[in-house]
Amino acid sequence: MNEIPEVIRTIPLNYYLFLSTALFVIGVTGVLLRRNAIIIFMCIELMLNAVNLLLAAFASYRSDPNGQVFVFFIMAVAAAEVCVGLAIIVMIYRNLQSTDVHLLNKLKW
Amino acid sequence: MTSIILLSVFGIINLFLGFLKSNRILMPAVVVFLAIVFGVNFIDWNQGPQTHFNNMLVIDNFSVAFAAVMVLSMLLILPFSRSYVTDENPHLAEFYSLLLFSLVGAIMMVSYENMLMLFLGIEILSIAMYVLAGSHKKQLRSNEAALKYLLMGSFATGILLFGIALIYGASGTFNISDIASFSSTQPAGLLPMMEVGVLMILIGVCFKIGAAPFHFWTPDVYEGTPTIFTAYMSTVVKTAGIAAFYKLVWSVFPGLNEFWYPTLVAITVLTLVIGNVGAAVQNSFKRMLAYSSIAHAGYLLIALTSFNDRSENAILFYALAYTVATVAAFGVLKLVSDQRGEEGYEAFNGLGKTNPLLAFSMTVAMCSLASIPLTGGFFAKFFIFGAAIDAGAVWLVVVAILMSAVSIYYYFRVVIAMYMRDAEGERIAVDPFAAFMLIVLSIFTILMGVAPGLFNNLL
Amino acid sequence: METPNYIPYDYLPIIVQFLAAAGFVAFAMGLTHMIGPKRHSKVKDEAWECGIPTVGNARTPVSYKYFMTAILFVLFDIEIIFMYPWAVNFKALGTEGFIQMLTFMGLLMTGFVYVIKKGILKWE
Amino acid sequence: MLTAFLLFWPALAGLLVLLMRGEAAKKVALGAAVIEFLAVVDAMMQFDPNAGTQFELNLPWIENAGIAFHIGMDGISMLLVFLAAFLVPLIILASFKHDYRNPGTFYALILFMQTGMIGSFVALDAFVFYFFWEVALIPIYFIAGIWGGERRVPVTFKFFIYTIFGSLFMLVGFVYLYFQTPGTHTSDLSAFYQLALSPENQSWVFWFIFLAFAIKMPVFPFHTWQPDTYTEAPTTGTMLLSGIMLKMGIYGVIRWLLPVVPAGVAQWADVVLVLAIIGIIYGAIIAIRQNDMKRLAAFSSISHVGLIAAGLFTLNMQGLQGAMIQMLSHGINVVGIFFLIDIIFRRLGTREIKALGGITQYGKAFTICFMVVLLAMVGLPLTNGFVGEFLLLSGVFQYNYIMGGVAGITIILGAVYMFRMFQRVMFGEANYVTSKFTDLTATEMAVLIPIIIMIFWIGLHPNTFLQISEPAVRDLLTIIKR
Amino acid sequence: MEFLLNPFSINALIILAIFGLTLFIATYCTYAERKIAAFIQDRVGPNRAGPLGLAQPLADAVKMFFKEEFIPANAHKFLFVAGPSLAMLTACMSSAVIPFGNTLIIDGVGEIRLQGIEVNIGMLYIFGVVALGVYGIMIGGWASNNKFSLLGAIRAASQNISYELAMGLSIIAILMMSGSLSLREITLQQGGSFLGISGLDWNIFYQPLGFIIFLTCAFAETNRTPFDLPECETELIGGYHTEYSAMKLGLYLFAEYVNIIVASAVMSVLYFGGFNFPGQEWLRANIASDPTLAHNLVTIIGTVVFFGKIFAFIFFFMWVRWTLPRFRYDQLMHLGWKILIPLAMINVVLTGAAILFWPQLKAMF
Repeated sequence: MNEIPEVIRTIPLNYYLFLSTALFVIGVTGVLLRRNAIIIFMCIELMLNAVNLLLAAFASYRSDPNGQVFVFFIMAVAAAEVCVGLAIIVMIYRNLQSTDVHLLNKLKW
Repeated sequence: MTSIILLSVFGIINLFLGFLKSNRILMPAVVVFLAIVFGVNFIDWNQGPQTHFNNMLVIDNFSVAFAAVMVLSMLLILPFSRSYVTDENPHLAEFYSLLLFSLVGAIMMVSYENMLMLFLGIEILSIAMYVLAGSHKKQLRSNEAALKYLLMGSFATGILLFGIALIYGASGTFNISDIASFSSTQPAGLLPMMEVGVLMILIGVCFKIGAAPFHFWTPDVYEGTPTIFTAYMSTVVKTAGIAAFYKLVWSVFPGLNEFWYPTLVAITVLTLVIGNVGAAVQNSFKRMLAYSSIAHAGYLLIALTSFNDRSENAILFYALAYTVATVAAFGVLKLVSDQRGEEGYEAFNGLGKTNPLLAFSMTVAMCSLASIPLTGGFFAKFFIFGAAIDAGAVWLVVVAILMSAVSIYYYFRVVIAMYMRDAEGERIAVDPFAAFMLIVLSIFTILMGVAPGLFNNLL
Repeated sequence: METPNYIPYDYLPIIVQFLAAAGFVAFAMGLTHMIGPKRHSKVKDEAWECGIPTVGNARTPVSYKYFMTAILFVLFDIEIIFMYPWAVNFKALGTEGFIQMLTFMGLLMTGFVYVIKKGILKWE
Repeated sequence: MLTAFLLFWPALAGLLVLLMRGEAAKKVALGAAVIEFLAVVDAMMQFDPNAGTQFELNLPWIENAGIAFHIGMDGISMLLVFLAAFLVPLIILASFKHDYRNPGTFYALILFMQTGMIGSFVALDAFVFYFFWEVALIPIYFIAGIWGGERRVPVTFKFFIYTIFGSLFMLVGFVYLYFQTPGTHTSDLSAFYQLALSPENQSWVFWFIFLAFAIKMPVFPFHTWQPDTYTEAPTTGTMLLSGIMLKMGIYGVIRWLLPVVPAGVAQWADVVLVLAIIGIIYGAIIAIRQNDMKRLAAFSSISHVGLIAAGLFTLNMQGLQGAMIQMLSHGINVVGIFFLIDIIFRRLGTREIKALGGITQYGKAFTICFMVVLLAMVGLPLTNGFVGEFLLLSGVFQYNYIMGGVAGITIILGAVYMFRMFQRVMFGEANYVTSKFTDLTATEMAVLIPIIIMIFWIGLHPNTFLQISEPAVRDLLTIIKR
Repeated sequence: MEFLLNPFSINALIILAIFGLTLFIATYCTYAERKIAAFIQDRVGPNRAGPLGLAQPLADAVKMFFKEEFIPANAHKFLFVAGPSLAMLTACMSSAVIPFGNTLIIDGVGEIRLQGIEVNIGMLYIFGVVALGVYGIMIGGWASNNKFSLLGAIRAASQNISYELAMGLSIIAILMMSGSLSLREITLQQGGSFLGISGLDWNIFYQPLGFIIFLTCAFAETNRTPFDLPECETELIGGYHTEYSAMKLGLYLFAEYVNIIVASAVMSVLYFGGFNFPGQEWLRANIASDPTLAHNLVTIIGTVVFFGKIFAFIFFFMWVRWTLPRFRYDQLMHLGWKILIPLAMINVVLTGAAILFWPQLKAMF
């Protein structure tokens, strides 16, 4: 299995690093700027996927399966988080008819 | 290890117990479960470090002790959930099970040997808490708390994960001892990635434990969450977070000490100031407790910054004392707010007359939190300061002390309300379980205050 | 049997296929757009509800059962994904792997039974 | 074991009193306090001034941290324990006339406080000392906060935070010293005495520890909590605060500051002396301007304490011995004066000097008692005040004659405000308010007579008490001068 | 000519060929569907356009193109267009990884695989792309802003994802046997002999239960009767494509047929040996003396056989449509969740046990 890294190294690791950092930053920006809870949530998922990409890249560069296993776990956890998150958003929508986080001011920030 | 498996199994069993016709059996069942786990947990005591699951978890005295503290916290909190135990409550079994599951996560957080387990532990704990934060489905406050907790929590997770990924990229491993040996050798070319990774992990964990400047979600979430789960959050979650943090900085990145130490100190000071000053300006007792939990995170962080053979013990003792006092405070708050319908300081007016027991245990709890002698909180802070002074961080302790003085202001506001203001409300009905538990908590607090040797230097 | 090595180059043809498919779709959509007649009228442009005037917003909340199904799908799908690597390496992992996966499936099934008993999938 | 009995007897009795209601609580509390007093007298009989620390008890407490439950008494402690044991029964008796709500809790708190105060006087381990130091604070906080006057809540709160704030700094100081002890660290007093810190370190440790004591005493400019608290607290609380608790601060300086960081003391003694003398003058001048008698007594207390503090930092025999005897005298006198003011207040419903006058005509015995206590406060020869002030002033003179001169003004100023008050309150025309005054009852006499006896005893034969503390003070001085 | 002979170009050509072929078959599926319906219902079916009505699909296509393109006023314009596009796109994307035949050996070029793209994760690719298909339906239904469309779309989504679980689980058993995710690998492994007949070592003999589950799920995934609730005319007036007209509607219908073809092909590959056919080794040995030629001939026959299998499945799909009644929605969910998923799990466990313990059992007797 040692050939895999050789082939993969045709694309420098930094490219992956920059790509995932960019994705991550987009996610962070989205979380900080957007108002809609669902979109914030999607931005968080984007962050997680940036991490996944990074981990997968590192893992294949080192031909070390640990990184990929980690990705699996991140995906599973993200799924659980999505489930809970969507449930919460639906719950709020039922009470509020909106998913705009700024309407949620019963508690002051 | 056994405790993790047992807790998971019990959690599942408990879920299925929920299908029985009556909810009455649930609380006793959970108490029995927890008692068993608490006992079994000590099998691993003094057995030396044992690794499990392909080196993913390591069970040593550190993890056993913290696991015991956390299981105990939940045991202590349980009796106050009696008002939930009705047959009309269709989700009671789920609440209890989520608590049990989250305990699994908490134990994983204190015994991880691999970054994967840290991440999983945090998430198992957090996801359960997201649900519990929103467990009052019809209440907008609770909904909002759940959403904020969720968004901030997963945001923090994202940051933490990015940090872990970078560290993995730099060191090629998730195993903490490998990372430690890697970071102490420090190959020059990879350092920036490592540093950014460490920084992001720090930020992520600070988010999770609610350390300033990443604390802003904490008061809202704590206030909106149903009181019983707030108690859980501010005890178990905080303990687990701090213990994990401790392990992180001292087992994973000791080699990068010089790099993160200033950051951590800055965070500590900021946390102390914001927590205490924030608590002082609150008008809601519950919100004050939320800020106070930030403040206590700050005190615990002091122990983190001052690494020596004392800090482990100091953290353990502090966690125990803080837990006991906080549970009592939240317990009384729950009883009061359930029946008087408010969570402000005014709700406690005249409690000293109508309910001497509640007022007394609240006073003991407040004294403990304010670290007045005769209570566990005093020795807790004493050990923490001791560790810090031993490490030479006197000025940090001075900041902490200034802030402690501030803390007395807000902790004693409720004492004043209870004893020095006239009664407004009726006598509050207290069920025997809760009363018994309050007495136990008070005795425990005072016991820790007069005989701290019993709980000191366990590790 | 030797395991063939796959290199990223192998995946390039997928782009060809994508271009072909996208081209076809674009061609079809474009063509029909260009050559079809267009006549608008108020009534015609309304949503069609069996000829009766439309009532209210169509995007009303639907039964939460659909939602539950979606959530369950996400969870179970992820769990099933966990089984794929195991299945592919099944023979290599042997009995031990089998037992581990049985535990995993046992837990999954416990959750499944719980969900069903909870009545999440009870339509009506 | 005797010390342990003295220490825990009030607490145990307090627990018992806590469960009682109404009159019974008062009586049991009084009985317990009297027993305590008798035990102290017994201890004094057995006490050998030249034998150093006696009645020692050294139990492991937090073993693995080198902290032991180490208590015992030398001459200095003995005197203060005596003071506490002597005053508490009187204070309890003095509050008999009041009809406090929840008397069980009230008297229990007094007894708990006595444990705290005695504890801090007998502690020979830094953390035991700190522990009891704080333990004494909580009951007085509740006494003042629950049974006090109108503005009790903010005022006691201020007092409480102020004091805790100071003591936390003391804790840091102690913890720092603790970590300087050799080996596995210990917080025992003797170990602290053997420390040899660099002057720089001593310098800041001095302020850390001194802050707590300065607030407690209180020394100018840390006094701002005091007049309000004295005024708002119930008289019982005021007596406890001024009679005994204040002495904890002074005792702390003698025991835990002067010998522990002598170099620090040497550096800062001038500053503290100046502050103390400012306090003397300031307290006296403000006292002259007061209309409320209780407030007047409070400021007079600042003035007196200033002198004691000045005496302490002279670090000579006269100064320290003067401080010892003056602590005793001031405690007795101030309790007497507050009690007398309370009698007026209870009878007439006011403490305002302007509203009073001509009380002499209605209470002969009261006038005599008031006169005696007043003269003792002013420091007239033959009374206890004279002995203390004389020794203190001569001590200060020895240290620096300018300072001594300035401090000496206290005698004049003290006479001014005291006699001004006496004159306006007791002499002149009786008005509508004061004409309702009735003379002392038997209970009140029972409080005042022991006080008067003590005033004259110390005034006439101070050696009874001076000899108890003398060897201990001398030992202390040798340690300081090491 | 030279540039056409490099592997990439050949690959591209094959892909385009497969793509065209798929579209062609899909077109004629509409014809076949009507003919078969007519046959089952004892009617004639389309017979006007061209001989036997063979030009009917063309006529339909032309009609589709010339119809008015209608977009409701309240619809979300972009998504309304995106819906059918996405449906068609995903349907067309999946065909390329299916191995339609073994290798052809041509002088000067070497081995050519009769397969668009050979990747090691072929199975995952198909699943991934097919799963995306539900977006097309969801988007279309939601964008229409019509209650029936929305309901149809949600039903479609709910149904697709439910059956995807059982489908995924039933595949696991196959994976355990093959140890590979490559469709080509799986096919080649079925080329052995079974009961002494070469090329008949098909998975269907080992996985009958898995096949039935997969088949059921395939019906549900393609929204075919008896699982056509998302678009049932009688309840939802066409479901998610109520508001669609012209070629947009055409793409939706077309996508469905493409999906049927892909599903048939996948079933053939996974359970019916793909391009293997009984007696292929005998044929290989006897058909020609030149081994290369023999191999090529066998490959071509195999490809033909493979298409035969696909057509058989397509026929089956249509047969079922005109035979069985539609499920009620709760029955549908009940079947998917409470019967198929547990059955698939049991299948996995049984397969695992069999693989592990069969040798021991055999040795014992």
